[in-house]
Amino acid sequence: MTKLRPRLSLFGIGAFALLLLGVAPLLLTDHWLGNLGKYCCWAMAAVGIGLAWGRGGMLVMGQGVFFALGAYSMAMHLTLETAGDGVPGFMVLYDPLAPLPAFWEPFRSAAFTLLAIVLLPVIVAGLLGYALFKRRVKGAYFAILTQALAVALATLISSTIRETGGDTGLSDFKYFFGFVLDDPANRKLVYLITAALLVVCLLVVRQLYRSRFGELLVATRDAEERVRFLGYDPANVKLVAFVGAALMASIGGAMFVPIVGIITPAEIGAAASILMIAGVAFGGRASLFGPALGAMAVGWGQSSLGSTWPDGWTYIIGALFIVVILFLPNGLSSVLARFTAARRSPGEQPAAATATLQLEEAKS
Amino acid sequence: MDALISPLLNGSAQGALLLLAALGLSLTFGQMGVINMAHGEFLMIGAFTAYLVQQVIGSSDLSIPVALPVAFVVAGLFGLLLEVSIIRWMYHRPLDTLLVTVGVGLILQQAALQIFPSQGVPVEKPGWLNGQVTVFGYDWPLRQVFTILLATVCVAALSVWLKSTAFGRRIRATVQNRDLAEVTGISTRTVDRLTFFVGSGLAGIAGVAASLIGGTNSQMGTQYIIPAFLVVAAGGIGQLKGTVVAAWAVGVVLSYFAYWTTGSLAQVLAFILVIVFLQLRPQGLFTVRTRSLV
Amino acid sequence: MTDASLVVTDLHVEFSGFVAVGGVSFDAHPGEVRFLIGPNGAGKTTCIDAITGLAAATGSARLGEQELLGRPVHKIVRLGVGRTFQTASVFNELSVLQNLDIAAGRHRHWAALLRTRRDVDPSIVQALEETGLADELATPAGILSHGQKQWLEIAMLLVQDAKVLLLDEPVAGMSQDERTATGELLQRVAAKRIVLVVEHDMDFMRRFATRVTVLHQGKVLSHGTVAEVQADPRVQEVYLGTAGAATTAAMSVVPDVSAVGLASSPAVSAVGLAGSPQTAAGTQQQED
Amino acid sequence: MSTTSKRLRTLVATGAFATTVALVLAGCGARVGDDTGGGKSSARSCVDTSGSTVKLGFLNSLTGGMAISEKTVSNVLHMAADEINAAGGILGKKIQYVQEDGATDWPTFAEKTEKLLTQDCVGAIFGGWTSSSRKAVKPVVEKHNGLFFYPVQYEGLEASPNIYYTGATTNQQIIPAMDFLASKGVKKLFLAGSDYVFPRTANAIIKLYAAKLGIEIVGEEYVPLDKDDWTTQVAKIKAAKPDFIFNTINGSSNVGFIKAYYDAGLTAATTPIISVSIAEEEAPAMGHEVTGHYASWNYFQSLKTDTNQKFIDSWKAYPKSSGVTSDPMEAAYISLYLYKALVEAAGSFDVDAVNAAAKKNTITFAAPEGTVTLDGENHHISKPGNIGRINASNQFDIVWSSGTFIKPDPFLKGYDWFPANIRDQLVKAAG
Repeated sequence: MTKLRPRLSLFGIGAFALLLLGVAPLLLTDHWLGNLGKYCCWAMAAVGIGLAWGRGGMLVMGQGVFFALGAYSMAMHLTLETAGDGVPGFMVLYDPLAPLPAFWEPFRSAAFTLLAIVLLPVIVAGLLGYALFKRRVKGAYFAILTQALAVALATLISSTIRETGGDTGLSDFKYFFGFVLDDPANRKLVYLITAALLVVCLLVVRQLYRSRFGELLVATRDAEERVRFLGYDPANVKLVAFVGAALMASIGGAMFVPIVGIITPAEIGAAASILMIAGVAFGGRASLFGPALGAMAVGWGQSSLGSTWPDGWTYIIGALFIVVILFLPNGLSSVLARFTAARRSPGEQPAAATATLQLEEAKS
Repeated sequence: MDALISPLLNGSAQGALLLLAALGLSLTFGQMGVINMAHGEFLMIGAFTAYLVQQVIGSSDLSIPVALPVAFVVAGLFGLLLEVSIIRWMYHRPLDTLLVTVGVGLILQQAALQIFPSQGVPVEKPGWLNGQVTVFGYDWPLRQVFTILLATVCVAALSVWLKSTAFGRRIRATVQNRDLAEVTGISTRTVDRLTFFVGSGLAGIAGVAASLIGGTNSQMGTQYIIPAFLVVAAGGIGQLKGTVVAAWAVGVVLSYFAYWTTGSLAQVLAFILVIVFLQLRPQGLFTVRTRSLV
Repeated sequence: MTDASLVVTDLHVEFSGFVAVGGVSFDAHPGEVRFLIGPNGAGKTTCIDAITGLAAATGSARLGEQELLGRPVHKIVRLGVGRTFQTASVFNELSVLQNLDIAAGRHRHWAALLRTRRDVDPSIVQALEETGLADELATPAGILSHGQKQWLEIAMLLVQDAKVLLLDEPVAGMSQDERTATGELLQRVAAKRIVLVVEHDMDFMRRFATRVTVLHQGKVLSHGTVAEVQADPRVQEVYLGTAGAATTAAMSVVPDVSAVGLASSPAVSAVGLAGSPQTAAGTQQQED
Repeated sequence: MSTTSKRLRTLVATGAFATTVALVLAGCGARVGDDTGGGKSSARSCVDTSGSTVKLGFLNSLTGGMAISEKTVSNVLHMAADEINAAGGILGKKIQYVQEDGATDWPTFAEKTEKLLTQDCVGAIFGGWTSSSRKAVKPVVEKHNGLFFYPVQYEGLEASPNIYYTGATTNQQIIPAMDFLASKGVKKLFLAGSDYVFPRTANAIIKLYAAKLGIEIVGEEYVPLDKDDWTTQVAKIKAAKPDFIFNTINGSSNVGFIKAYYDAGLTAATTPIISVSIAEEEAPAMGHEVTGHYASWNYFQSLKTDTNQKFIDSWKAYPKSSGVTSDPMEAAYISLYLYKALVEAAGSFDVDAVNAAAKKNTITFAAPEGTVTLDGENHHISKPGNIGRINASNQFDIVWSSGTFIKPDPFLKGYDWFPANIRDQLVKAAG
């Protein structure tokens, strides 16, 4: 599992890129291309979750927070671009005379917005991660705290209607950095950027997984104390993965806005954050492609099955959690891996299966 | 005066409900390390049980006292079913129990939406809870006093059960050293099942209390689960008195914030406060000494 | 490799009122295989915990000019103090090479972490040869034999270039041949480094120890060469007077705080709902 | 091997980059200021009415929090479709409906709207409940030049050539409620609402009108939509001693509000509530009898008209019936018939033709609430303002009525107390 056959994974990414960037735009209707773009956004967040959770052991249940940082940064810029010099329409409703809130002002600048999409999650995840990891908050505590943060942020946005659009969210964007969003050619362009970014995310985590850092991260996940006794500060190792995950979620969120055309607190709250996890668990948390493909599958299921059988879809998602976590903790990709491993060396059990770590118990 | 007293009293009642919701979690999470995200849905089951009991009995004066033990058993049985079918395979992967139970919660919500009228069902307050008592000039609703009493009784019963009964001792022995407990003849399987039954049953009782405060519908559990977990975490894992103090503090702080700011902002501020508190004291209010968290 | 000595002076460790180590002093120098022995609950492992920053302690533990107490674990490691654990703790999912590579990594520049490993570090090759694991380079550490895991741990200490090796029961569970090999390995290693071994195995101690310190109930009972210690009547009383305590140590009524875990120490378990997070922590590793 | 992988990596990266750049350059669409490019002109309807059926889309939340309210609306739409089909369909074509789940998620509403318009090629879409869902749908129907029929009372201040509103706008529900309060001699009013766009906007309008009517607003409280606990806020209400409470709370939070209200010892006799979201369906689900409180709606089940009786009877006989009828249900029922009337007046399912037919201001429908007339300019319908008081059987006794049908005025142009500069800005913002 940890040994990625280098060329195979690279061919995989190449094929994936070809499908997303070459084949999909030719075959899919505008509607489904837009949907695919949306799944790509979730997939980016999912790739990050794979990094933090699958490889780093941090169950990040609040990726909605970082998704929101990117999404709202982008949405504020696009809203201002649409509003021109004036104050956005929805603000007029509550206080027609008040000026634009101060924190909106810098988002008029495209450069600032792009910078914010990258830097905000890095800063927030950096501070948060530093605080939590240095205090050795992990496991369920970490999961619940991050989820609570997502809930708190969603509630905060819902309750600040004039400043953020509240529960209704921000929508009705006309332009995307100077391009008219209604134009199908431009929508295709936005899709291509999104798909390309997803491919870049995959290339980045591929390199991370193959690098010494990737090995160190897995080591930290499996035996944090042991890593400490090798002279590393596990907090720093985890911090890098956490920040990376946050950054990917933020970029996914940022692209979600022009693709879907709306961002609301519901997209970043508890349920949305959990749905992101669902895809990762389904695909295989620790594998390279699992999180992305899993997230895309869940997104597709929501669009198609959620349409034809809405009641059933909720049951399916629920059952997915139970069955996958119970029987396939490493997701569908582990079935594939087991299958190929069995073909290569019948009888030899994979190391992962026999390995039981005793480390925490053996700490003293 | 009113501005000072009423949030204190209202907040205490809010805290009591939070405590009821958190008690079962404190047991299953604190004692067994299982993170049951379907706990909110067990609470919902308790509330729907209160409704069904009311339909059968008719009089709300009588139905609520009857519903309390019934809801305890019904929610407890659901918990037992969950333990026997799923959780028992997962004791060595607590983080994964979190995700599995998220799935269970989703299924229970959707089932409730389809079984019961979608806009929810009415649960009526017993007549003997109408009225107020005047405390420092504030008319304190009896219903709130009832919630506090109910929480007090549950805490007392739980702590007596854990400390003074043979079964409680077995639970504590199992928690402290599972292998040793097994060697000394304790059936840890039975202990696990019973602990889960009681923990889930407590959610059922919380559900009855919640049905007197808000709507009884498929979504009701979702608003309790995260605050309840925060309370358990802030109180210190497996710490009954910590859970009590944390729940009360969160309720009161929430109420003061809500009184002085807005309901929405209060939610946010209370969350942030708990998160900051856990940052400063990750082991919670009271705790056994440990070097790292779960 | 190092001239500095490890000097421990008046070490005190207390857990919620229970004195686990009460004023222990000893020293260890390069070139000797130093043993720390004593019955269960004597405070041996706790001493190591204190030196490596795992348990809070008062007193002093100096490596050369550097005070170790009060520093965080990873900083102490960076000063050159390495340790192993009673239960072999290697990264089961990673190969032997990956394990060693991580151990060798702390001297690298952070940017190097982001690159893929292209060759095997010379120090790793050396450590592999020294510990006889050269053939297991690509084996996942999880499927190594118990003894091999212990050697891998020692190899990890070698590549991390530890000046002080604190080994906690390194031969527990090993066959006689493996014990001998381990002992010889330690003797070789000790030529340039400080080696401090915590052991129960008297035979192993007799064969390989240069100097021994005997702990009993958190205090130093005796120290000297093997012969001197064996001749000490107090040591005989502790070990023989209690009817072969070494073999029945597991049944000892004195709680071995460090082994069972803090939470179950009597002072703590009386508290409230008395949850011990120990169970949860112990079961936290995932199966995969 | 490592050099191979490096080369491969470079190759893939370059390839991806090149593809992107190429497509960016080739596919560059319209930019700001290109009025000719993209947009509506390119959206061609794919509605196929050549057969014997016409496809219509129903978009309601069947899962998630709003399923509580929207499931009934979905069912009543099904009933209306069955009725119309039984009577021969629209322009002789049977309705074939596509039901979609909005899942209480506004982006999903947007996605499904696009799906219905571009994949299913429906003639029109019916549904939505929250203002947020409508605001999510709006840009999409406008972009694809589709039609959306919205059946719930809302906060007004909106207009779109592609949306028809069959629920009340502010001057048909909020303003009648305020007139009623003034007629009762109310001097002190407390505003309690859920924290989202409708209550916030409604209360902004209420405050403006209250100033004109000489009613003092003694407090204003909001609680998040998904929170039920109102105890603290009710304590504040009690302390403020209002004559009346104006309730814009939505959904299950209403139950929490009512329970806290009675817990605190407030009663309909001393501090009555007037609601704009509690109807026949919600009243019995409060867990406390709510006799004596008021609601402002256009339709009540208790309205004594023949069309209403017929509506109630058909609904009660309908398999998926909930037993009672309510204003949003009736407005949903109207919406489908209104569409039928529009199409038949236009003689075509074409959106522009339908809008042109609307412009004639002659479209009417004999609705259960009375005969409503469509305003072709703002796409709202005329409605009677009614105030009902809840009786012991959870039905509403009508205690006040506007008498005439109130013409829809979403931007409150006919009300001088509404500041003209705000209106101008809002009209401008609404486009």
